[in-house]
Amino acid sequence: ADPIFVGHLVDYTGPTSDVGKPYGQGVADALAWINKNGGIAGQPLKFETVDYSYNAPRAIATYKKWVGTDKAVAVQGWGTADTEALVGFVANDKVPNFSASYSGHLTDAAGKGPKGTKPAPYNFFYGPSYTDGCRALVQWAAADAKKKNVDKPKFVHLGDNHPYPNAPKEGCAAYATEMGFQVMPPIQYSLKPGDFKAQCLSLKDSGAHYAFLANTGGSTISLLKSCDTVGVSTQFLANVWGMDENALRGAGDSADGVMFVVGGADWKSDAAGMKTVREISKVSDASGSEYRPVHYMRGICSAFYMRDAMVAAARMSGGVNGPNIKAAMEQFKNHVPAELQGVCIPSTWTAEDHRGTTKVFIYRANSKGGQQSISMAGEAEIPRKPEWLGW
Amino acid sequence: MQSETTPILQARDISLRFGGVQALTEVGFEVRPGELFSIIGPNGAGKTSMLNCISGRYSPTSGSVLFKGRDITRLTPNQRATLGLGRTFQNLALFGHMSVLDNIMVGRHHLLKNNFLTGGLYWFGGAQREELEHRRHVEDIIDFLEISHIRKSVAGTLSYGLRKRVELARAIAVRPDLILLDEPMAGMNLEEKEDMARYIVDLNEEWGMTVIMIEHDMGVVMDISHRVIVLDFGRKIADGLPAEIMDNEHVKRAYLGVDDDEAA
Amino acid sequence: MPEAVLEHPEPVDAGPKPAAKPPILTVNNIEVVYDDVILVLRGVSLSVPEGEIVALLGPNGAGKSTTLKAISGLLRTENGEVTRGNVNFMGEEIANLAPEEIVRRGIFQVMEGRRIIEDMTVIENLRLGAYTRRDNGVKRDLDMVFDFFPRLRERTGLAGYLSGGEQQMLAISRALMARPKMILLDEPSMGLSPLLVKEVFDIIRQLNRELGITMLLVEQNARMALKASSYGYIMESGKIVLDGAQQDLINNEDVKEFYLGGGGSERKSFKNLKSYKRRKRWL
Amino acid sequence: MAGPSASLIPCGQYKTDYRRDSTIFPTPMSRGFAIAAVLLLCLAPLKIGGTELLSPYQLNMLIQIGYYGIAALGLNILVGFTGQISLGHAAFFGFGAFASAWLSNSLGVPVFWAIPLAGLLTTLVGMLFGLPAARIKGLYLAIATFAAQFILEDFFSRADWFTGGSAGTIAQPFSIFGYELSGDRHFFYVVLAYVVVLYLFGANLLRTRDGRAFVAVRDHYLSAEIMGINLTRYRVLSFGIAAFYAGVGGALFGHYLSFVSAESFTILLSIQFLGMIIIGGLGSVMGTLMGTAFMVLLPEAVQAMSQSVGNVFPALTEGLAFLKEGAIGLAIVLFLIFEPDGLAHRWKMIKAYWKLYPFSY
Amino acid sequence: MNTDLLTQLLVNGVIIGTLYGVVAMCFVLIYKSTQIVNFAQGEFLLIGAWTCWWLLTSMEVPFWLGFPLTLAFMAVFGVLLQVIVLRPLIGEPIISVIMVTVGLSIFFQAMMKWMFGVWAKPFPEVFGTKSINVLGLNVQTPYILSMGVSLVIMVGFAWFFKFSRFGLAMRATAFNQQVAQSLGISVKSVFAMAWAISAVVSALAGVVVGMVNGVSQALSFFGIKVFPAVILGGLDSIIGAIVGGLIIGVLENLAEFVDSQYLNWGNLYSVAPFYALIVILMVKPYGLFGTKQIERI
Ligand SMILES: Nc1ncnc2c1ncn2[C@@H]1O[C@H](COP(=O)(O)OP(=O)(O)OP(=O)(O)O)[C@@H](O)[C@H]1O
Ligand SMILES: Nc1ncnc2c1ncn2[C@@H]1O[C@H](COP(=O)(O)OP(=O)(O)OP(=O)(O)O)[C@@H](O)[C@H]1O
Ligand SMILES: CC(C)C[C@H](N)C(=O)O
Ligand SMILES: [Mg+2]
Ligand SMILES: [Mg+2]
Repeated sequence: ADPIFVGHLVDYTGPTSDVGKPYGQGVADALAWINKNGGIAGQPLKFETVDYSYNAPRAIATYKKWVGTDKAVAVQGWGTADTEALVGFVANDKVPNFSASYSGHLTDAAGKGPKGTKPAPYNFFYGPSYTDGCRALVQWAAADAKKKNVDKPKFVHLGDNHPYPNAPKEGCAAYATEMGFQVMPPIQYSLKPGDFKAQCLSLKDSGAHYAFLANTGGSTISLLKSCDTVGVSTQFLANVWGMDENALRGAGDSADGVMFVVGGADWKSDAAGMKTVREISKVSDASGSEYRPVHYMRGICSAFYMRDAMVAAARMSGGVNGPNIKAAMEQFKNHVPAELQGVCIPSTWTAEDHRGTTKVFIYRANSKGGQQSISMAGEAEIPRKPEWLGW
Repeated sequence: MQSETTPILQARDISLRFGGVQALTEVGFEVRPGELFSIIGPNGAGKTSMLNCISGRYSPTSGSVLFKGRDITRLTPNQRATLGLGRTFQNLALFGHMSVLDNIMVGRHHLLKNNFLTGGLYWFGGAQREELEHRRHVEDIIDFLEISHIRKSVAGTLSYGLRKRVELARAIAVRPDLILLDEPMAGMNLEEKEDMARYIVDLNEEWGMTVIMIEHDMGVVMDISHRVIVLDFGRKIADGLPAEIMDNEHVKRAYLGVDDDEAA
Repeated sequence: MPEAVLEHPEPVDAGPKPAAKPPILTVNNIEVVYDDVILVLRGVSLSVPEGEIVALLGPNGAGKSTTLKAISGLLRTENGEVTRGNVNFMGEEIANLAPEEIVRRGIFQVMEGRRIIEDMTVIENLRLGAYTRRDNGVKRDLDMVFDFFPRLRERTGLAGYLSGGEQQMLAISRALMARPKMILLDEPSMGLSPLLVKEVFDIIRQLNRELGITMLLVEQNARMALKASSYGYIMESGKIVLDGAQQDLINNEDVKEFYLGGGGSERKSFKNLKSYKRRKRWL
Repeated sequence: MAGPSASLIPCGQYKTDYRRDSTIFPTPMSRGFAIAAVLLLCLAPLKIGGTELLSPYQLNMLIQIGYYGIAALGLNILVGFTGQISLGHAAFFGFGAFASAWLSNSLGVPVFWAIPLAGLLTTLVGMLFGLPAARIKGLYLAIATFAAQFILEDFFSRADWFTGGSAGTIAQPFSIFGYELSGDRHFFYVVLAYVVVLYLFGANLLRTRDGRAFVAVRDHYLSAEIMGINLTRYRVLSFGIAAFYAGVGGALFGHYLSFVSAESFTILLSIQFLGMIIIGGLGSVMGTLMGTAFMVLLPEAVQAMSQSVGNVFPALTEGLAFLKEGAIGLAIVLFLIFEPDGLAHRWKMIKAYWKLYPFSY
Repeated sequence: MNTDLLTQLLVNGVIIGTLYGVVAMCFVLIYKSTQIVNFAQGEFLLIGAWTCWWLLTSMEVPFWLGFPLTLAFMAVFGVLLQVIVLRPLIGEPIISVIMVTVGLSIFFQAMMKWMFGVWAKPFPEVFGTKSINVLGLNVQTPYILSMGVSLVIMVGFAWFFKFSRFGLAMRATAFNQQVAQSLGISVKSVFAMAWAISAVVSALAGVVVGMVNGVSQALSFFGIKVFPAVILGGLDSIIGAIVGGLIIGVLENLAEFVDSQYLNWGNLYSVAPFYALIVILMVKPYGLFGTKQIERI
């Protein structure tokens, strides 16, 4: 049978390559594994992995080529900037884009959200949206503040001026205000690692109790180190791409106590589906000894939801094509790919609401004198408020 | 050459300082139209500085320069060129990567009307016609200076003597009424000096240009100039006919050396 | 170059001449090519006896400076190359040595156009002249140089602001600071006032006499150059076309006509050259 | 004593009038060659008997060479001809892209007009940033343009009304008389037309008064001024012209990609532009196009090569992306070590060699 | 006005500024002697820091040995780089050479990423006390040390260029290579020396920053910061490089102050130096200390 073409965008060398590498590897390994295990109802997947260095225009150019030349039926995407830029294109071309951008804007499938986001009918992602992740951390912070008897705690958003860090900025700030926080003016720090002592001094001066780090791990390391140097005592909260095992290692003790969002199982988990994950991991690591950071698992989930939708689409008239994949996705209710029980959070998509899951795991980074670990600190279920759709 | 017309150039009490160096001190002189006027003087006397004040490279600390009766002390060098002032340089200042032809065409700059728009549209805005027309003038100059064989050579690869000649050609192309020549014969052998002298005389007599020349070769200066001034330590120490200058004791001491004129 | 009329069909034999004293430098039939294609020297040979001044004359573009640069090794920075022949200095082949090696061996070139370092002071320029020296006579030599050129002592600013003549003096002084065995002088009188030309030539002779420095002198001022030197070469279009001892050259009719001015009799005036064109060449 | 350039005109080719002597193309042959090349390119997007002459991929490369080549020619006029190094060319390229998108999105200007208008707007910005050239020279100026790059990049990411902020903006497809030319096959002709017109314009400009003034300013600005050239005017003008070319190139880029965002216009692209003209040959019009082709095709070639390397040494796949990046850097270094005067120079040497063959010495 | 924050930011500016100054000096050194604008200056820091990191962690060499080894390696590296890559370019147009350093910068960045990964790695603890308090700001010991070292290097450089024979030779080479050669200066060794010194001192700075912030790709951004610094100071002035570095460091932090207290733009910090750069150049076209180019005809 003809192979089904899937475009796979990754950032292995650009500013988000720190987290792009494990996630992209997860997707690639999963797709390879799927092919080895029967493909899509007998049809193999053909996928091309393109490293676009987090340069949105390059992603667009690549996308155009996939659609024009390779007749791609779906795309496994990466960044917020490119995914949001592609929203109109994928809707026109009817090519579902399974992005690694969990920007809330992408969840408003029909454009009915109250914030006037443009409709994103062909955008899907697996995992809690950035805003929901941030909301979960705000919930945790509220409880923490109560415990510490802080009245009217101060909350601040830190991130680059870039679609990805900007995505949860307003929604989460609104929620924080609602939760009784005093929201300080956001502080900007580059997605590229650097020296951020000046920003840390501003942060320190602002007296913020809780700071949400919206960048990725690499720059977060720099920030944590810089803030440690100037003696900032703020409690840091990190977005889903902002902290992981690698970042923890890089930041050392300055990362101790950082709370962060996780959207699936971690490598140490003993969930049933981890057996499959470990097999998938062997695709690129025959020895099976490599440790996979949290993003790897989400990459696998993303690929598997797409596979399940394709399998369902194969049974529809027209076979595996964009509209059928979309339709199949929108029929999933609390769905978990069969092989990945306990790894992926059960997810639901509807024609209007592409918030797959609103459940958020909150982890804590621990680092004391060379002993490092991450541990689950709780989970939150963010309500699916209609007024939060697309926000 | 003793006509009573107004001087084409008047330098009035020009003084020039650079930090601690007083390069010129109240130097004044007049050049009449049609004259071949020489400035001589020891090295460092301020001759080049004087030319720089006239052509606008330096602005004098005090004093003024009048060209055709008009005060040009405040004008920029490029404005002076359009008034009809051309010059050559002591240390070669050609456009090294351009062809000889283009170098000379640059001299026509202020006479040409085409600009980047009409130039870019070449065939449509009259630029072509204009370029070709001026090319004809330039070819006349090339013929006159006998450099037609190197027309297309890149200026920077020419030998010293030829470069000097191209520089002269470029200055002529400006179509100046007054041309300033800074040591046009330095670094040339006798034969080339003779050629150069011939060009300068022709320029003066046949093309009707007024010439101010700085030159160290006394033979040339004495033979071809109408009038000579001598600068020493930034001051004018003599002004007169060549023969008078040669006999001036002060000049002999400061400039020529006490012996004969063998050095020439 | 002006078109040439062949009048001397036989090129003058330009092989190295046995000289009175043993040659310190011999150049053997060298060929120089610029940019891999432009052939400039077409088999030049000459020799310079120790302790003497030898003049190298010729019209513009003949290849005089190129010859000097071929000896001092500075050709390569201009993308030129000695493609044939050899250069021998004090019994050693130096054609392929780096310029700094050649300076170390005692040949110092004073380049055409002065080439002093404009953004340094006079003293710094002079100290650089002594760069290859390791002895501690530099201070003393500074004084010596200032005795030769007293006016340099007073110029304490940047060399770039010196007048042309002052720069030329500085360039020669800088060569002296290296205490070379041989100096290659490229047009030292260019742009100098008559008084200074005399001065410079006096100094050249004095340096030769008192310090015993051998000189190869390229000049346009043939009269002065021949007066100062014991032997001369005349070069045209990349070839040596005539050579001989000082007196022979001074008395040679062609040399008189083309280089010294006036075929034996009177000096003609520059004024009356109008239609007078000579186009005679050795070739 | 014929200089090297004189020898490039083949023997037996005597100019009979000045007009013939001052054409862009030194021989009728080279002119015919150029015309043939353009005609051939016109065929490129066609399908003959159902098979494409060029794959979409190859066509895409050509289009890239086109719009980058236009911008690069502008830079060459600024750097190669006027001698002012600019490290901010990408910002002007970007400005053109944003301006054209903005004109068509917000003001409803048809794309056909938006492109040249964007070029003009960019000219203004270019002259504004070129103003320091009146006072600053050489590397100081180069680094002032470096500052312009960062200042404009910052502007792009915060001027929401104009650029869509850090998220970028959509650009309309090209259309003429209501007929949309959006696919690569159509757009190719748009780019080709711009390349031909702007390259001819550039070549003409450079052989006339203002072009000579540029080179004069570069080679010896002091004497240029004394020859009657207004230095400030030409320094700023050349920034303006460079910006115009960049603006048009950028506008074409934007409408081709249909999306514009600040990330495309970083200092890296500025440097790549410089690479194009240096590799092509400073001060060479045709060299610019060759250099652009080199810089566009290099990453593709490296990509293809690294893929095969990856197949042979699977252990290397891990670092393949970095190897690729490194190879691009290395290729630039090696190229310049072995061919420091650029492709145009090499091309000349090859031509000279064949003309003089077998007397190539 | 929040004077407390202001003081702290200013102290931070001075500290980071001296580092900029040191790197700028290395840049000026190469520029002064070879007329090459080195776009790979930032990568020198990167390579130096990674080498030291590798020696200390993977090879488990003690610091007192690993550090000098790093410097020695960098000296060799600088010389090799010059000999292999830049020497063939002697006499080529300066802009081609600049482009080569850009190529080198791309190449080294990629290689470093390949060899050491994209993640920042913490530097092993070297000093017992981590930081001391200056005007309410915790300052890391290596930074304090770096200020001391910087000062020594600065004085040394100034002396070197003004008085030493080799320093003069470097300046002569910068003026004109042919002239320098005619004076018996080995242009090759001058170049090699300049690159070696520059590489060593940059590596030193790289190690210092690495100790504080961890070693990562981020170090190469010093290579960008160096431009405003050297231009402010004047491309060919060692003193200027230091002053320029300090000004940029302080300016960035001042900008952060104004931004966080009043404007809330978010990134004035990173663009302010560039605005300042243009303004200063308009007033002083050769920077604060740069030598004016001699314009005589
Ligand atoms: N731009 C300048 N800055 C400082 N000093 C200068 C400048 N231009 C000239 N001078 C000084 O002014 C004096 C006169 O110099 P000028 O070049 O006019 O001499 P000159 O008469 O042309 O000498 P020469 O015959 O050697 O060319 C010299 O002492 C020179 O050092
Ligand atoms: N770097 C170079 N590249 C190409 N050609 C050169 C170069 N230098 C000199 N030439 C050519 O070599 C020939 C000889 O030049 P050279 O400078 O040796 O002459 P010269 O005898 O010193 O003349 P002058 O008296 O004018 O100084 C000239 O035709 C010149 O054009
Ligand atoms: C920041 C990155 C980790 C990529 C992420 N998916 C985004 O939204 O851009
Ligand atoms: Mg003078
Ligand atoms: Mg010469």
